[in-house]
Amino acid sequence: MQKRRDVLKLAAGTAAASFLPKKLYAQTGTKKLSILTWNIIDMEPLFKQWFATFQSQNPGVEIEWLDKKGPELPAFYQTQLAAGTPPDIVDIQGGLGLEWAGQGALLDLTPMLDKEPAVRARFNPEYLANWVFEGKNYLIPFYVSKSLLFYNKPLFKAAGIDYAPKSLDDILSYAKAVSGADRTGFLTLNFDWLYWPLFRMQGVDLLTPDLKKPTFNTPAGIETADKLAKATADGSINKISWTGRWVEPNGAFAAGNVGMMHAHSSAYFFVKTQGSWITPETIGIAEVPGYWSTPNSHGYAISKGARNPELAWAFLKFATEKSQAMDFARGRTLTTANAEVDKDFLAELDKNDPTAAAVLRTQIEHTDKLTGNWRLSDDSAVKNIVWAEMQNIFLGRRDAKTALADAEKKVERELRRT
Amino acid sequence: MNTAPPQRAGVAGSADAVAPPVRAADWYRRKRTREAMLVACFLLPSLMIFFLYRILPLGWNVILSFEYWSPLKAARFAGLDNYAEMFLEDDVFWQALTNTLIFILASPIAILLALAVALAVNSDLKGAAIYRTIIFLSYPLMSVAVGIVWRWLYDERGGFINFVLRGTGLIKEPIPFLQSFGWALPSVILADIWQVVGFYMIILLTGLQSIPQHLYEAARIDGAPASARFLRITLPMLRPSLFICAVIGILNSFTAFDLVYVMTGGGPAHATELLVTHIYNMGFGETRFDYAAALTVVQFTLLVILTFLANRAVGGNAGSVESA
Amino acid sequence: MRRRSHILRHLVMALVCALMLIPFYWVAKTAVTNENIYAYPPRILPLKPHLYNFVDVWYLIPFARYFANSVIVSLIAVAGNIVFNAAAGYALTKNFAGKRIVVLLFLSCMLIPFQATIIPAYLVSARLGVLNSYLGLALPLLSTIVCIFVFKAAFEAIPASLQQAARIDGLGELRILFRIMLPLAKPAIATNIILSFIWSWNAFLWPLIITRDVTMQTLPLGLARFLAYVEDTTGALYAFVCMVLLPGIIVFLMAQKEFIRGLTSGATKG
Amino acid sequence: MSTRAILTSRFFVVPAIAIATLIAWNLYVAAHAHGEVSGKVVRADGAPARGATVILYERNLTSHFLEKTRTTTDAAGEFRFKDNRSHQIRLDTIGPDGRQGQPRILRLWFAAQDVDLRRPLVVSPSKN
Repeated sequence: MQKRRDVLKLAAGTAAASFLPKKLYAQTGTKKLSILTWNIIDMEPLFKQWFATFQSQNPGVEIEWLDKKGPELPAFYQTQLAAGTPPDIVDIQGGLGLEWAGQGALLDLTPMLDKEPAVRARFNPEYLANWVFEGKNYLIPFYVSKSLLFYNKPLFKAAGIDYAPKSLDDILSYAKAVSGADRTGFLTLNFDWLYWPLFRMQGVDLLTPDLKKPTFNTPAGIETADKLAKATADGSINKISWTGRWVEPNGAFAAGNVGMMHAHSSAYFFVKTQGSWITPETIGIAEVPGYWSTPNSHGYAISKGARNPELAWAFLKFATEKSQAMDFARGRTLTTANAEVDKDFLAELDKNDPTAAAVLRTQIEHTDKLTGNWRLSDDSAVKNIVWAEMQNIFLGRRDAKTALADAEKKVERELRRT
Repeated sequence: MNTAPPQRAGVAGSADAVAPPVRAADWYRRKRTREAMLVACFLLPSLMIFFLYRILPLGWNVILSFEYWSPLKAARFAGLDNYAEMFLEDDVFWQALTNTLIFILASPIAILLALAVALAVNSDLKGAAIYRTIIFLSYPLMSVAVGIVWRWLYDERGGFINFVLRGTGLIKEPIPFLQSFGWALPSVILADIWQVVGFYMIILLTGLQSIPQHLYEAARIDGAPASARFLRITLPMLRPSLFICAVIGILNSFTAFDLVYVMTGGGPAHATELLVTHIYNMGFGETRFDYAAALTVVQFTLLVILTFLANRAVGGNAGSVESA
Repeated sequence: MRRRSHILRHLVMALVCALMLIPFYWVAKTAVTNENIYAYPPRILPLKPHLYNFVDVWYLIPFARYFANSVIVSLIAVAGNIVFNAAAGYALTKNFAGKRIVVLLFLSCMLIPFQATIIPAYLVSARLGVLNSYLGLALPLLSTIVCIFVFKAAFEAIPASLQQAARIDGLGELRILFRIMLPLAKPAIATNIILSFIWSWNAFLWPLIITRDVTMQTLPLGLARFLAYVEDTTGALYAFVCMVLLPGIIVFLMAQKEFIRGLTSGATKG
Repeated sequence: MSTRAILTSRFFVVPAIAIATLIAWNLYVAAHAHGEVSGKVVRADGAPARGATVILYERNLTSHFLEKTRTTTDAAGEFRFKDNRSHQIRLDTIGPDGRQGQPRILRLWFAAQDVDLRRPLVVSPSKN
């Protein structure tokens, strides 16, 4: 008896230890809109304000806002998809949006854009076209950026360079001139194809326009890869270019011993807070030779499983409207691809912070020269294949010829798979 | 035929006399069932949790590995396609497999180190508590932060390790630890050892302190030297703890996920890719959960085999087979 | 002789400790400065140290709320671990049919990486209705296999004669476990407290997936929120790390005394 | 276990000290969080700058400073803000002649901490 009572006691204790769940997510009478954003929790005050305004225009709407950081957002979104509770609106960076579109997770926004040409007309057409997959538009721009070249004027001066690189060879020879002791000449970000302009300016493209066949394994491609590998070996190019992601390259450039950095505009604001050497007089801003650049933008999408797609669309229209987009541009100092907003904001910024304005101006010019934005549903698989071989070449493990031939074979196989 | 009736008669006739032994057997049986019940009750909560959060997901992975599936597409039977792709076409898989094995095989170094520390700390050394605290201190750190710090320590230009090596004149040119194919994996392993050595130590300490002191006293009275006491008493009594450490070493090949992710992201060119990072990239990076599931199943099988071997290596008694 | 060997051992231990502490020093140093950690040459001593990074951390994330959530989840996890693991560990010291299978099951349960179980684990929690709750946060952590084996190892080292004596005295199994075995397995309890506390305290991916409300988030999620404001080379991040780490260290410092008690209770040492 | 043993055990003492410190700190904060920021503006030669504009910026979370409010100094060159809610602010000065002074960043121990600048702000720094 004693024992049985003990067991009972234990069981009761276990039950008591189990708190009941706080809240069950049941469907309620009010219309609910859930929004998942990518790492912009710092804009909380502005978002709260938007929500309040939107709610006053659409009474009875309840808004749930979720924000996750880059590496975790895909895991969270996929989990929600699997559970059948995807957030209505999701903010996606780069090519991932197309991948999810290919999986059937996102709603085709083309009919809405066709019905409301005024909304379509808000955006820079090239940035909008970034997220066209199989002829359908799945995302609209939220905030956009593309790569450019920053350089360290004092280091250039010390090396006797009057900056104006016209080609990759110029970049590499300048890099060599700057490098030495603890200095390196050139640094690039590499994630999301951000290194691709280096190839594109040499006339090398990844795929044929129909995206069916790889085109990078050419003499020009091999030569370019070879040059970059040699420059890395002799210390002109900082090795972090091929191994770092965001913090290391930017941190290294901010530390003041790297001549040039190829990165997108947001790098400027990070570098500025980190590097005490950076003033309007010391930091140089330039386009890459040939004006090639890789976009790294954020777009809004609506989940196909959204409970209230019309409401979600209404919110997207609201959030990309001039007044809201302007607030956002101001709050974060960035370009939105809303052409009117960007123009006005840059005019305003010219007065307050001319350097930042110069950086951002590059983001809305030469948008016809975007590269590295292939509309593939398996972009990340292709990216990983090519990147691994590129790392092999740049860091001197394999020679360019065999590595690119290998990469070509694997990319062909991957393109066949889907 | 002859003996049967009397026996039966005997039983029937002297029912009272034989009753106690029967009742005793019954009592034993009841006690056994009661004990079995108790064991079952004791195991139940843990088993429930593992069933829900480990076994069910494992089953999910096994099923998925034979299908084509993503969260929004209806599953289609894929046969062995995922496995065929893995073994025949996926170079990254083989690299990750090799790296995972190297990662696991490096754990005995850390365990030996931890054992040495645990023995030193468990002795009458003054200040042992301080040493113990310091050595354990790295374990509670968040792995993400550990990764960030070690990434800096290994940095080619501003990093502390290169700074010291160059300052003392040991090397002329800085070593790009995380940027080179040869150094990257050992560097990550070292950072990992730094973090888990305190964990091994605490497990071994728990084991050491559970050894009854009278065993040592008896041995000392018998005049056994320290080395013999270590080999005859400490080591055999530590077997369960050593086994736990071995299992932790095996587990470490995926609990080090954050560390690898932050320090190298699996690079350069998959030089530090582990199976677990590959699984994660495939699943959440490339939205190929079916393929990731196949990878999970292969990793699981591999680890089961390794655990079995580890059990053998430390004497085969650690948990599964023993008789009282 | 003995003295010299002691000095040698102290030297070795001091060296090991120094090596262990370098990254710590760097975390602490960066936390009180705003130096760029990629600057060369690295500055060994902090220049103009200050504590304002800690102030920033406090205001950049709802620190108090996250802290309270973390404490609650960790307390549930620690309590669950002690009770469930001790029970399971004790059961495993017994002989019963199917024990081998149970042990194999336990062992194999460990060998699946969490990253591969995110989706099914979420679906299970959704079915149980524990999404976005403290219980849901703690549930997968309520029992850990390593700790079960720690208990098992500790119980096995306790002389069987003690149990026998207790049984002859007519004590039930539950009482034997709680009155006889557990008090003698204090190191194992301490280990359980320390480890389960650390694991639940640092859990990152699971809370991230299972919580939706900001009000339910735990401290490590503050890290993600935090990195959105400041990048990870800044002093504030390291200040945050210090603030997250501190409770873990305090728990360890408080519980580790049990080791010493375990040590001294085991008869006199030479 | 006796009450005394519980009260003196570290499992009680450590949390108790932590809670006591917390309460004391919060009392202190409550008594000193009026958001008053006051100080003095002087010219390069050290004379009080009358009629100088002082602008208070609050740091928003992305390390940008946003203008919150502004005021003008009195005859003694003194100024006072009453509604700072932030824990990190920047003070800019514009002299009566329209020239900008060196901005100063103030990091406070808690939001809305009352501060009185010991070193005066200097408008139209001597470099011009």
